[in-house]
Amino acid sequence: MEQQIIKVKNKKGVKVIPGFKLSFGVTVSMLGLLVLIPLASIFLGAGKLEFREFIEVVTSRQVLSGYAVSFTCAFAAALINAVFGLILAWVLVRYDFFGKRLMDGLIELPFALPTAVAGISLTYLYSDKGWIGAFFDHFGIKIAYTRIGIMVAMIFVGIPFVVRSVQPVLMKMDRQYEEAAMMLGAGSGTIFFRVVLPELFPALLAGFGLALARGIGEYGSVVFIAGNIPYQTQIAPLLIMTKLEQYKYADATAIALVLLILSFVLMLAINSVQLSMQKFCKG
Amino acid sequence: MRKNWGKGLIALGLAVCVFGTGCTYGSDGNARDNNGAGRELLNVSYDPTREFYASYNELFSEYWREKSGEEISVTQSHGGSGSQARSVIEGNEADVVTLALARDVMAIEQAGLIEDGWLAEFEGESAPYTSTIVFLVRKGNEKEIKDWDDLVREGVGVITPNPKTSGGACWNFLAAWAYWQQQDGGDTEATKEYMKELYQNVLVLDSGARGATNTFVENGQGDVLIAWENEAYLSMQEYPDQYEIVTPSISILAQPSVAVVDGNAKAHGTEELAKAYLEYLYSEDAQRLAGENFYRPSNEKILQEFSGQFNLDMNLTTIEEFGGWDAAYETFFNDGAIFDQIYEN
Amino acid sequence: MSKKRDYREYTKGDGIESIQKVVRPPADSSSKIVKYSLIAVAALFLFVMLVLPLFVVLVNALRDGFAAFCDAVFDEYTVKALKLTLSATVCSVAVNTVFGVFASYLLSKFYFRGRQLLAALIDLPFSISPVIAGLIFILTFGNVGWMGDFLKEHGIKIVFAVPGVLLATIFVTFPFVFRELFPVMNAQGRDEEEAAALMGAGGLTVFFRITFPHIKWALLYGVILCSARAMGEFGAVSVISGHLRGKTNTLPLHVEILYNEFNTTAAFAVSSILVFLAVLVLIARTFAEAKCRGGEE
Amino acid sequence: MQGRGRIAMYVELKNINKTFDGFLASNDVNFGVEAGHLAALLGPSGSGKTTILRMIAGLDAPDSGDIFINGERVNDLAGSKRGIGFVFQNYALFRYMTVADNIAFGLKVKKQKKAQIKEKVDELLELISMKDLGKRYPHQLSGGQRQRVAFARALAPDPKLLLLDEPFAAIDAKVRRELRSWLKEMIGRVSVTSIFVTHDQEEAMEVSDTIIITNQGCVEQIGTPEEICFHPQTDFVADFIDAARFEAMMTIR
Repeated sequence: MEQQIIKVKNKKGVKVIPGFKLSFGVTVSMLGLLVLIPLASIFLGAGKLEFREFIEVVTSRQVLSGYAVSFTCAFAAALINAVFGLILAWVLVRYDFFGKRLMDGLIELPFALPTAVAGISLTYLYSDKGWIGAFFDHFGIKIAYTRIGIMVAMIFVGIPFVVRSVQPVLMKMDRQYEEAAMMLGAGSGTIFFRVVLPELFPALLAGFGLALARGIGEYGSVVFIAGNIPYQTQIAPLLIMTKLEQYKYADATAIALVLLILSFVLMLAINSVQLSMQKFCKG
Repeated sequence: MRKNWGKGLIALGLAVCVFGTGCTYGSDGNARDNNGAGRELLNVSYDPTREFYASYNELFSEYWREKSGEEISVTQSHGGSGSQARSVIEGNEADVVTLALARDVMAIEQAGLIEDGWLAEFEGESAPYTSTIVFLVRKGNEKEIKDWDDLVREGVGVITPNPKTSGGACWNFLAAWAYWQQQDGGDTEATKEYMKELYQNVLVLDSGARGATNTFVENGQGDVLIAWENEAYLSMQEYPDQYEIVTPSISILAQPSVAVVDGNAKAHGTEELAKAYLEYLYSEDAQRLAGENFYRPSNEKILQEFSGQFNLDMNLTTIEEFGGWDAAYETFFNDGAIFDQIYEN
Repeated sequence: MSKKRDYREYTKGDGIESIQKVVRPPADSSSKIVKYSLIAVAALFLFVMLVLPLFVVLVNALRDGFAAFCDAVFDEYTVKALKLTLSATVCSVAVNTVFGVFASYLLSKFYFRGRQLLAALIDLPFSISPVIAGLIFILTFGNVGWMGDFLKEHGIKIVFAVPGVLLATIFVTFPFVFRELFPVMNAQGRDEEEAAALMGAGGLTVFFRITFPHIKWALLYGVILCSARAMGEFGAVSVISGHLRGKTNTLPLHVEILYNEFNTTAAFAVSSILVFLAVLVLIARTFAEAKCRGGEE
Repeated sequence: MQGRGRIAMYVELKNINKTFDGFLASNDVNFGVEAGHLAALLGPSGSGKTTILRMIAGLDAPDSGDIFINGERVNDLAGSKRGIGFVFQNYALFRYMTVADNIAFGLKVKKQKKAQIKEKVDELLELISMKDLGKRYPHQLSGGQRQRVAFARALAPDPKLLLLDEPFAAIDAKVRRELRSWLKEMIGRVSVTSIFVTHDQEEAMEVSDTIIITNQGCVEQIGTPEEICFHPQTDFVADFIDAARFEAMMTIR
């Protein structure tokens, strides 16, 4: 036990394991060249605006509503993905059944399908004339061209993130906990929520965060299924395109910058929650 | 232990193999860039013109071969008009641009790549072919849509793209505006009210013309699609007997503009070629080709050949009546301008 | 203390074997109900969210008959686009594998200041809208970008050329391999590496003999995710490619162009190539998995 | 106690200080271990004993102070060059190698001849009485067996100093007792200077020649089990050591 505690605290000290300099060099230079230098351009671009102009652009009513739509829909979609992604991962890891391999293989497909094609196909399915949309239309629920539609597209692009985050952890998870809990007379619901879920939570959170970030940034598939009506179904990335169409690079990068910062803060928060939970679990 | 090693190596080897093949593919692709000895022309155009320019490029290459003996190749690029113009500004080295509206060419001009006076360089304000805005309705026209007034009736669902993301859709907006301006004798406020009603009937405001068509055609949304004439014909062609074209009493003359991108053409040494490429668009053969691709030829004689296809009696206003693109964009589509006001509560 | 030991009893490190151990007959009928209803929910969700859209793609691709489908698929420009897509995929997989391995090794085996920040920075491309991802390269290397003049002087073309397409693809898939490798390496801890290093093993030995066997599955998954995503990338590439037909058009862009010129069937036919490619990759994975497991027993 | 200073120490720590994020893990630690002795670092959890062990091994570096092994200052010497065998708390067996490969690893990286390696591995397998289990993987072994493999692996390159971090912590009580005497016997047989970390006083008393008691990063007392037991020098030691229990134990011994 003692060693565990000290290991966590051991933040400096000699590097016994070889390869620190090499891997540090490779990591930082690749990250810098491929990600950070290009990203700096956003700051340069947005920096062309005066501060007052910047604030004006990023807080105009349309833009604010754009953030709101993107964020709420992405949040709801990520939540739904978290639930179903967890079930999917659970089913794939814990049960054996016919077609399991196929199911497992399907998970990555949303990545491979170009987002535009995904958007067109989803709209086809979920419009009130489509196969699924018509069914819901009976109950007076419209899916395509509403915020629900945006959510559907975001769920589509986010599924792999949750499943693939939870799956490896679930695979490695020790069944002894569950068995121990079962011995103590806990019901399967209790076991799941009190024993299994806390163990999976960091991974689930990571998947949720990735799906959320992806949803906030998603453009290609959402534009087709969203009605794009201002103040109702206009997502923030669409507003960036609007600005670009007016050749307002600085405005576009300003909105992009705000989105970026939002997502980054989100990721950072999720990362640190995840890390601290890992510490807790190990200690 | 050894076995595990082997498996790792298999995985790595697989990756290397894939990488290797990919590289040969890649270099192969690059090598193709320079097949054909002659010069190369890059035509940056907008979306539904591919078929037209694919045929036209053959036509022109032949003409050029006969004229100068040089074998040339033309590369095409298609996308949204605005984003295509942007790509040229940002460094896409187009020799010529053939875009949906003069404003996009102006933006390139402002970036210093096109010389002043391009608008007068070719006939008809450098628009070798034109189009207009029409209505596409479902077969039978159950809602009896005949003119712009019918679009603001209650219960009529309208599909049109967003003029702020689709340059082509600016024409749609302006056509409607022209109609009510004339109806109300130029009362801006009243026209604005009508426009507001019109956009309240808009069910889906797609980001591009194609998306709007898809929404209307494939997904069965709305009763009427406000569309470019040539695109309406393309839909009719793809779905025969399902749709009808309705021509409103007043519409606008949509003038897709062409221009030589002087900056790039000079650097590539293709100036005269680029000029000849665009000039030849006005030849009778090319004009006929435009007509066959549902664009209205600017040559009156050829236009008449297509009188069976196009309604030539429409009252067409032009962008000039809005004071040109700069003024029109400022008034209608800029942030906080009339289009935005329509959606303010 | 027992926690530690049990962990090792039940896993062999990569978790693949443990699936088999973990799957066991359910204890009673109520858990059977739970099992089948969960499977049903998962299957239904997948069917509605994933299978049906794919089905739509295929139905539309074959709408005008098989001949039209073949015409679209074997079109000269489709083939060129396919080649570009494949090379972009391979390129990004290669770059991201190298990066992912080094970065996850760095972040899981060493403690240093700024470790968390670095991890968050690596994840950054995930949280960037693909449109912005394309835009940043334009703003860096394009005519309007701050490196534009320099590149122009030296006659280097990056944006609206193949390098731009490759860069954008690498960017959007950047964290994938890292994301898969890092948790596994982190969970594995540093003991084994420390033990090996104490015995005097060098970097290569430590990595290939000790670390690599633990991560090979994760690496495979990472490569698959990365290639799937690279093949399908649309937004970023669309901004940066310039849509030059036969030169910088990737398959997804080709799909868009076909679609935009009212060639719906062809567009879906070309999309189905992407679906097919994805399926191919997944079959390769299953095959590799089965083969390796066979060898291990 | 006083007399020990004159005898040559194999391992010596002088004025060692070490902090982690403001947490004082070692506070002016001084002690030495004679060649051939088996020393125990005994203390409650968090008293800094593992840190000391890791610093001797070169896995951590002290903030200040000197570490001597065989009279040579090793502060700047890489862990792998210090001639140390280390048994990790969780053994850190290479999960993807067989038992034999695990034991052979240290010899392989030293580029020894194959025949030589095989001979040594067989010898060590014999020593830990696991001759037939060389082909097994760590996950196929019991806790006690793993412990013995870890021990053999650490001994394979003929270290001059063996460090063991809580060697019995992950083993259940019954096996632990057996292993304890086994380990003492083994270390005696190969006569290697050894230091092991434990929080279990019984273990320390039974196995070691010398006990170093640590508390809150400080060394409280150094001495033979008897000295520690019957002549505690600080309140903490007196409190920490359950003398009555050891009286009984010592008599048995």
